Amino acid sequence: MKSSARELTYAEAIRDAFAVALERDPRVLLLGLGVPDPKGFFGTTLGLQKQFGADRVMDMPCAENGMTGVMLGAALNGLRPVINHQRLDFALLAMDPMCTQAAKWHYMFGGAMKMPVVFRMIIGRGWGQGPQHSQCLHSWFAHIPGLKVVMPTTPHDAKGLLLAAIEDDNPVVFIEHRWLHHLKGEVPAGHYTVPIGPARRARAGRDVTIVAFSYMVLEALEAAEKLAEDGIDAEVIDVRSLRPLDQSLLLASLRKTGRLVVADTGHSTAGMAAEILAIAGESAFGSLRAAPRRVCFPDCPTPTSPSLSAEYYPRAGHIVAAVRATLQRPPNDDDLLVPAGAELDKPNPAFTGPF
Amino acid sequence: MKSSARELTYAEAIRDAFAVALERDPRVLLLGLGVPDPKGFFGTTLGLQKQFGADRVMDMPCAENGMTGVMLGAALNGLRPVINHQRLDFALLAMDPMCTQAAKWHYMFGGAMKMPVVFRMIIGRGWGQGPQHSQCLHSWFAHIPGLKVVMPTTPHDAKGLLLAAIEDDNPVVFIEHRWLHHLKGEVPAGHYTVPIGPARRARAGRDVTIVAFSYMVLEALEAAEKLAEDGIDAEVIDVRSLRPLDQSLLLASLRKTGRLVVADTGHSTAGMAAEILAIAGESAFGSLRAAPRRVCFPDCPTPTSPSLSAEYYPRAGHIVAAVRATLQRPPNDDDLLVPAGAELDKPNPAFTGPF
Amino acid sequence: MLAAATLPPTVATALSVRLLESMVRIRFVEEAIARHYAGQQMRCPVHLSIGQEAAAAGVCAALRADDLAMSGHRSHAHYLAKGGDLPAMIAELYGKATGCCQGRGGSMHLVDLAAGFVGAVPIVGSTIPIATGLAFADRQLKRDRVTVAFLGEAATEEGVFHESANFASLHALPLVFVCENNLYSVYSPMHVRQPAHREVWQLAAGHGIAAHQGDGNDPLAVHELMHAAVAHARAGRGPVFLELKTYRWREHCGPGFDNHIGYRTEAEYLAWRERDPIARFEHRLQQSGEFDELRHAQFKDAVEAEIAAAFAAAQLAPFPAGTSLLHHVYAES
Amino acid sequence: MLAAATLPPTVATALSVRLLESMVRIRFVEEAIARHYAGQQMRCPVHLSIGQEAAAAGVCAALRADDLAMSGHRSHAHYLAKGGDLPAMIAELYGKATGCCQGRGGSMHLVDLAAGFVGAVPIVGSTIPIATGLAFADRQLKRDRVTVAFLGEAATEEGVFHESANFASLHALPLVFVCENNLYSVYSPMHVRQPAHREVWQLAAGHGIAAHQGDGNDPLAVHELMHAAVAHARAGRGPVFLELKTYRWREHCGPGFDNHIGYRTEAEYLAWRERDPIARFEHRLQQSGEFDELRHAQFKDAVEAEIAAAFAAAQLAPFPAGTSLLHHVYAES
Ligand SMILES: Cc1ncc(C[n+]2csc(CCOP(=O)(O)OP(=O)(O)O)c2C)c(N)n1
Ligand SMILES: Cc1ncc(C[n+]2csc(CCOP(=O)(O)OP(=O)(O)O)c2C)c(N)n1
Ligand SMILES: [Mg+2]
Ligand SMILES: [Mg+2]
Repeated sequence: MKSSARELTYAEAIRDAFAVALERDPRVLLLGLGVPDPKGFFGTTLGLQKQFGADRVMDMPCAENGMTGVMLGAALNGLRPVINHQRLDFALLAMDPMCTQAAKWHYMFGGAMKMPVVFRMIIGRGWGQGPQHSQCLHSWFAHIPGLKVVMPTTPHDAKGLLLAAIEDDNPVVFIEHRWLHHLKGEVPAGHYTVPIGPARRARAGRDVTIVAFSYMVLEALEAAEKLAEDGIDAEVIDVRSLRPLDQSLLLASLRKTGRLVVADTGHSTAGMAAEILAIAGESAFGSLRAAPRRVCFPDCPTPTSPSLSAEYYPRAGHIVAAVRATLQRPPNDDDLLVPAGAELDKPNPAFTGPF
Repeated sequence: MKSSARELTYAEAIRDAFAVALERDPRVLLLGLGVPDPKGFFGTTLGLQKQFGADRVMDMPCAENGMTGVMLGAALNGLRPVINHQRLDFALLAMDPMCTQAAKWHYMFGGAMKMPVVFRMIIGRGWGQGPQHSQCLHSWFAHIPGLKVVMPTTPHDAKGLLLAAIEDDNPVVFIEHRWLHHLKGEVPAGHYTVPIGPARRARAGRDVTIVAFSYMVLEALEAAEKLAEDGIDAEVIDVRSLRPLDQSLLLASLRKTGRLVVADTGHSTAGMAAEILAIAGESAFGSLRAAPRRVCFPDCPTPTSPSLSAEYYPRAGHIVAAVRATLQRPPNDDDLLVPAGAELDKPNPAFTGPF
Repeated sequence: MLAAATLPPTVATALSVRLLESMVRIRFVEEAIARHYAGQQMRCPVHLSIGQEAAAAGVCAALRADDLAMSGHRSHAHYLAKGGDLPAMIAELYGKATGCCQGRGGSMHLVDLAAGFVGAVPIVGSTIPIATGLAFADRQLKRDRVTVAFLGEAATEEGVFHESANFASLHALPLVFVCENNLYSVYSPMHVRQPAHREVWQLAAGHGIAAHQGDGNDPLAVHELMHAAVAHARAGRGPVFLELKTYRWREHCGPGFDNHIGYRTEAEYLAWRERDPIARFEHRLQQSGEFDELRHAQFKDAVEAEIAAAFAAAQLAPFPAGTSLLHHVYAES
Repeated sequence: MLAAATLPPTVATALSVRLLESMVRIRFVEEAIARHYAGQQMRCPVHLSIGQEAAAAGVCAALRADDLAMSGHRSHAHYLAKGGDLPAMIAELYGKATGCCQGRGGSMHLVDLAAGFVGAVPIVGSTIPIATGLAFADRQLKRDRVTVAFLGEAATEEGVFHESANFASLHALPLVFVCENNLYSVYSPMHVRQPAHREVWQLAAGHGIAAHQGDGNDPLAVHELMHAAVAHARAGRGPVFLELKTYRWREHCGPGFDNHIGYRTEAEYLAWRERDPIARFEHRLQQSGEFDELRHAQFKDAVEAEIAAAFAAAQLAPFPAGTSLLHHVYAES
């Protein structure tokens, strides 16, 4: 039977990828706090324990460091584990096994062993997630040779990259943004992969290149629409894979547009946006016609109050403003206007908390 | 009695700073594995326990995460602790208390508390330190608002910045490179501080700006000497403080030279060199006359074998080659020649291992 | 805090009334939060302690005002029992400038230094070493304070608990670990997280720490254990670990009930409701003649009024100005 | 490995000889490393196990060849006792392409999958959960192997040890924690790191793990404890923790002696040298008539020759080519 596409949410696409992986390969194992819980890890693991058994879809003690290490041992010894963290923040307890161990294991033992493990993390945002449930530290992982790092934006890519990650013989960091979970899109049924590495042109354009990651791709596309109203034709590149990073699509776009704005869902200093600007400087110096710009988090922890978090997170308007600057157009105060009644600490109007 | 300068090694300068801090302020506390040991933590703590007592210069259990947390509590409750790690790699077990707690504590509690704590780490290199005793992850810390991050190069700055770090009411990451410990320089006696923030012009020049960190400043200065032989006049900027980062000295230099090479002792992707290139692109776009260049670690873990580590670490010659490229000069194969008998896995000819 | 000046004659009765009133006040505050949460104006995750009040009340009643406490994600009860400022807490839940963190924290980050409540944060286990550090500094500085680290039983699964326990045991720190074992970590029962053949308190005993188990739904029993623990710790005889068995009535996070979703049985829930720390204790006081009905009714009225005022003030209070976003990233020396 | 086919008549004697020979071989290798280190051609930190050979020998003699082991920074003895390839280890210390990690690792990173030695790395405690994961996978995949996690007593101070112990206890994994308690972590004695009023094995007992203490300088005692532990673990009855008391003779890191620098007393060192696991055991075998002097002399000669050959080969072997620097960063699927 040929695979056919259906409309799924991003969360459903993740669940679908897990179901396919568990079905195809008995070595695949899902582990994480609450993975088999009745709410199904934001819906992304719903029913999987029932379907595949408590040996393969497992809860765990609250011990991120140790359990990550356990999964490395499992990966060395015949399984293909995915360890799941409801927040990226919790995975900070496991930097040693992820970055000092998993990332280096194949290399430092001269290729003797493979480490097929996926570290899945979710970035929180809004509704009071605040300083310790919203950290976006994807650039830390991208910094480390030996890891692969993906941050898919669309349901299609979420499923395809998750399957690719599980099938990869290397440790892969798979980062989801909580505000993508409700996003709908076409998702083929059955097995397919999206290769780790290539970026995606999310929108073609001539005047400026907007490079974005994860949730910020949605804001970038919205920005492109607004810019189009002003006759500015923006190209949007969805990076998808932070390591390895696809320079060719980026550089081809810069040769065309000569202008660059990077929209990152993370901090600025030594972040991924800095890396994109550095690549542009090194390898597209002759093409650049204006100073490139970064749209990142302000240089402070994430505050909880809705009034402050509204101020904190960059939006489409910030991208529009940055694009105007690269085009030497005058700033437009309207760009940053918040529509009356808009609730900036919710992913969508239907969201009601508490988590 | 007026302070007078003497020639000290970097390691002695650190020890001197500790002695001054412990003497001046009874709240200062040094803690770390081996801090009171007979070898004195590479000589940097020699005799301090004897002088100041086992209550103030303390050993600890091998428990980086918990002990860092303990130091945060001590900092909140009236002490000014310095926690010492013989290798930066060990501190990876303490990312949560350093980055999720200490960095955010003042902000997220609305300014209610201060967190005067220093996280001191040493970067290993050479003599088989290999993949797990040589990691250079300063850019991770520089990424985090709420932390300050310093990496002094000279004995003078090591003492002055360590005292500034201890006296700062914020968490400060103080990173030393093992290959600086033997470096000698003038160090004033008694109390003085070097402010956290300002960079230092290590060499004035007109043709190209070389920005470097920590140990790489020595390689950059050596590169500048070699370039001078070819009539190229390089300016060398010693960043010293990664967060906050002094943009003004950098930008002033770029306006003058129009050319940039950054020499980092760390990985490239989303590292500190990327940040410097990004800043140059954003804020000195009009001044840049050539594509800026990064001189960083190759994209792999640090291998142990001397033959591979010789290949791994960038040297003055790599900086020279990068500078030639920014000046559109032809490459010179001699730049990367290793002098016969040179032992690239040793900080100096006198070094004999085992650590 | 609770008009202790007007207490009935005997010390025992005074204590009982204090415990009852402390529990009732916590319950009322938590129920008010649950009620108001539907208004969607407390825009942060909330972890209620309804059903677990006896632990907070019993523990804090055994502390001096200048003793210190820290907690985690489920900290309202601890904050209140320790004497934390109620209006500042409610305002914090509303994200207001008048909140105890000026809106920067929300429910999962509470602080009231004046009350000795040094802070709560939601990374499980992360305040345990920090509390250990408070005790360490008090010892270094020769203060005779005791620190309490409140934790859930899941926090004993984190390595950092053990690192802290080892250090506290090594240095005989004036610290009491208070572990409320409510059988669940979010929706995960004990048997997927900890071996059935050992009890939680045994982990601490393994570190050479005096460790006890008690009925976390009996405020007097908690107080008695804690009283002895504080004496032990303050005397320089080292840390104590208390495992208090209790049960959370409502959902892990949020205002509602969640027995229907299937991670625990209605029967289990009902059995624990039978052991309501407040109703049971009130009944006991009635039996022993220690219960003054009129006083209690007046107390409830006063608390309801206090709570209503706190919510009204929080709702009216201004949000932090957007221009303050970058304040307090660094302390000025 | 050690010509087991030519063993003397009784099983007990066969075992004793195997233990003795295993210890002697480790000692000779370590002494050769110490001798050659002065040549400055093994350009990596080395942590020798001289004085601690009985633990490695006794433990590994109780394992099947296909059982697994992992270790930390001080792993030469474990690697050799488990049957790891000697020339590949020596070449690794020399940073050569023929090393067990192709020169990528050095002394602190050893591996020999054919021998079931899955790896050693120098971050204290970090292989404990990985070894736990090996045991977990074996259980999931219904293999009847047992895994050994070798650790120093300082590793029990790391939280990750406890996280691993909890998980192993919870899932009754086929895992044996072998803790060599040599009283020091680098230069730091026990009393600055762990409370004097509890023993190391009690930490594991707190997790509900069968835990025992033994004389780590007596290879037969170690073997007996380990034999029972392996049976227990292989039968699915859960993990076992063994604390083996022993002593490192030489400096923490490097080839020399360091009693003069002041972190431990010469008297303590001499007392432990009295308890030399090899001399003591050899003496015992002589007393019991199990010692075949000629065979032992031949064995020593053979081992010396084997070691000399390994060093000669390592010294002659090529360094990894600079062009291989970027090989093996990622595995090809
Ligand atoms: C390090 C970390 N891991 C996971 C979580 C997610 N989490 C939030 S609350 C919680 C349950 C903790 O259970 P317990 O300690 O027993 O406290 P209780 O909620 O039962 O009061 C978990 C796992 C977290 N906040 N921090
Ligand atoms: C996480 C970590 N912290 C600190 C160190 C430094 N270190 C190397 S060996 C060692 C001593 C470990 O002692 P123990 O576990 O008792 O083993 P032993 O050396 O006595 O065999 C330490 C602290 C390290 N390698 N890793
Ligand atoms: Mg619980
Ligand atoms: Mg030891």
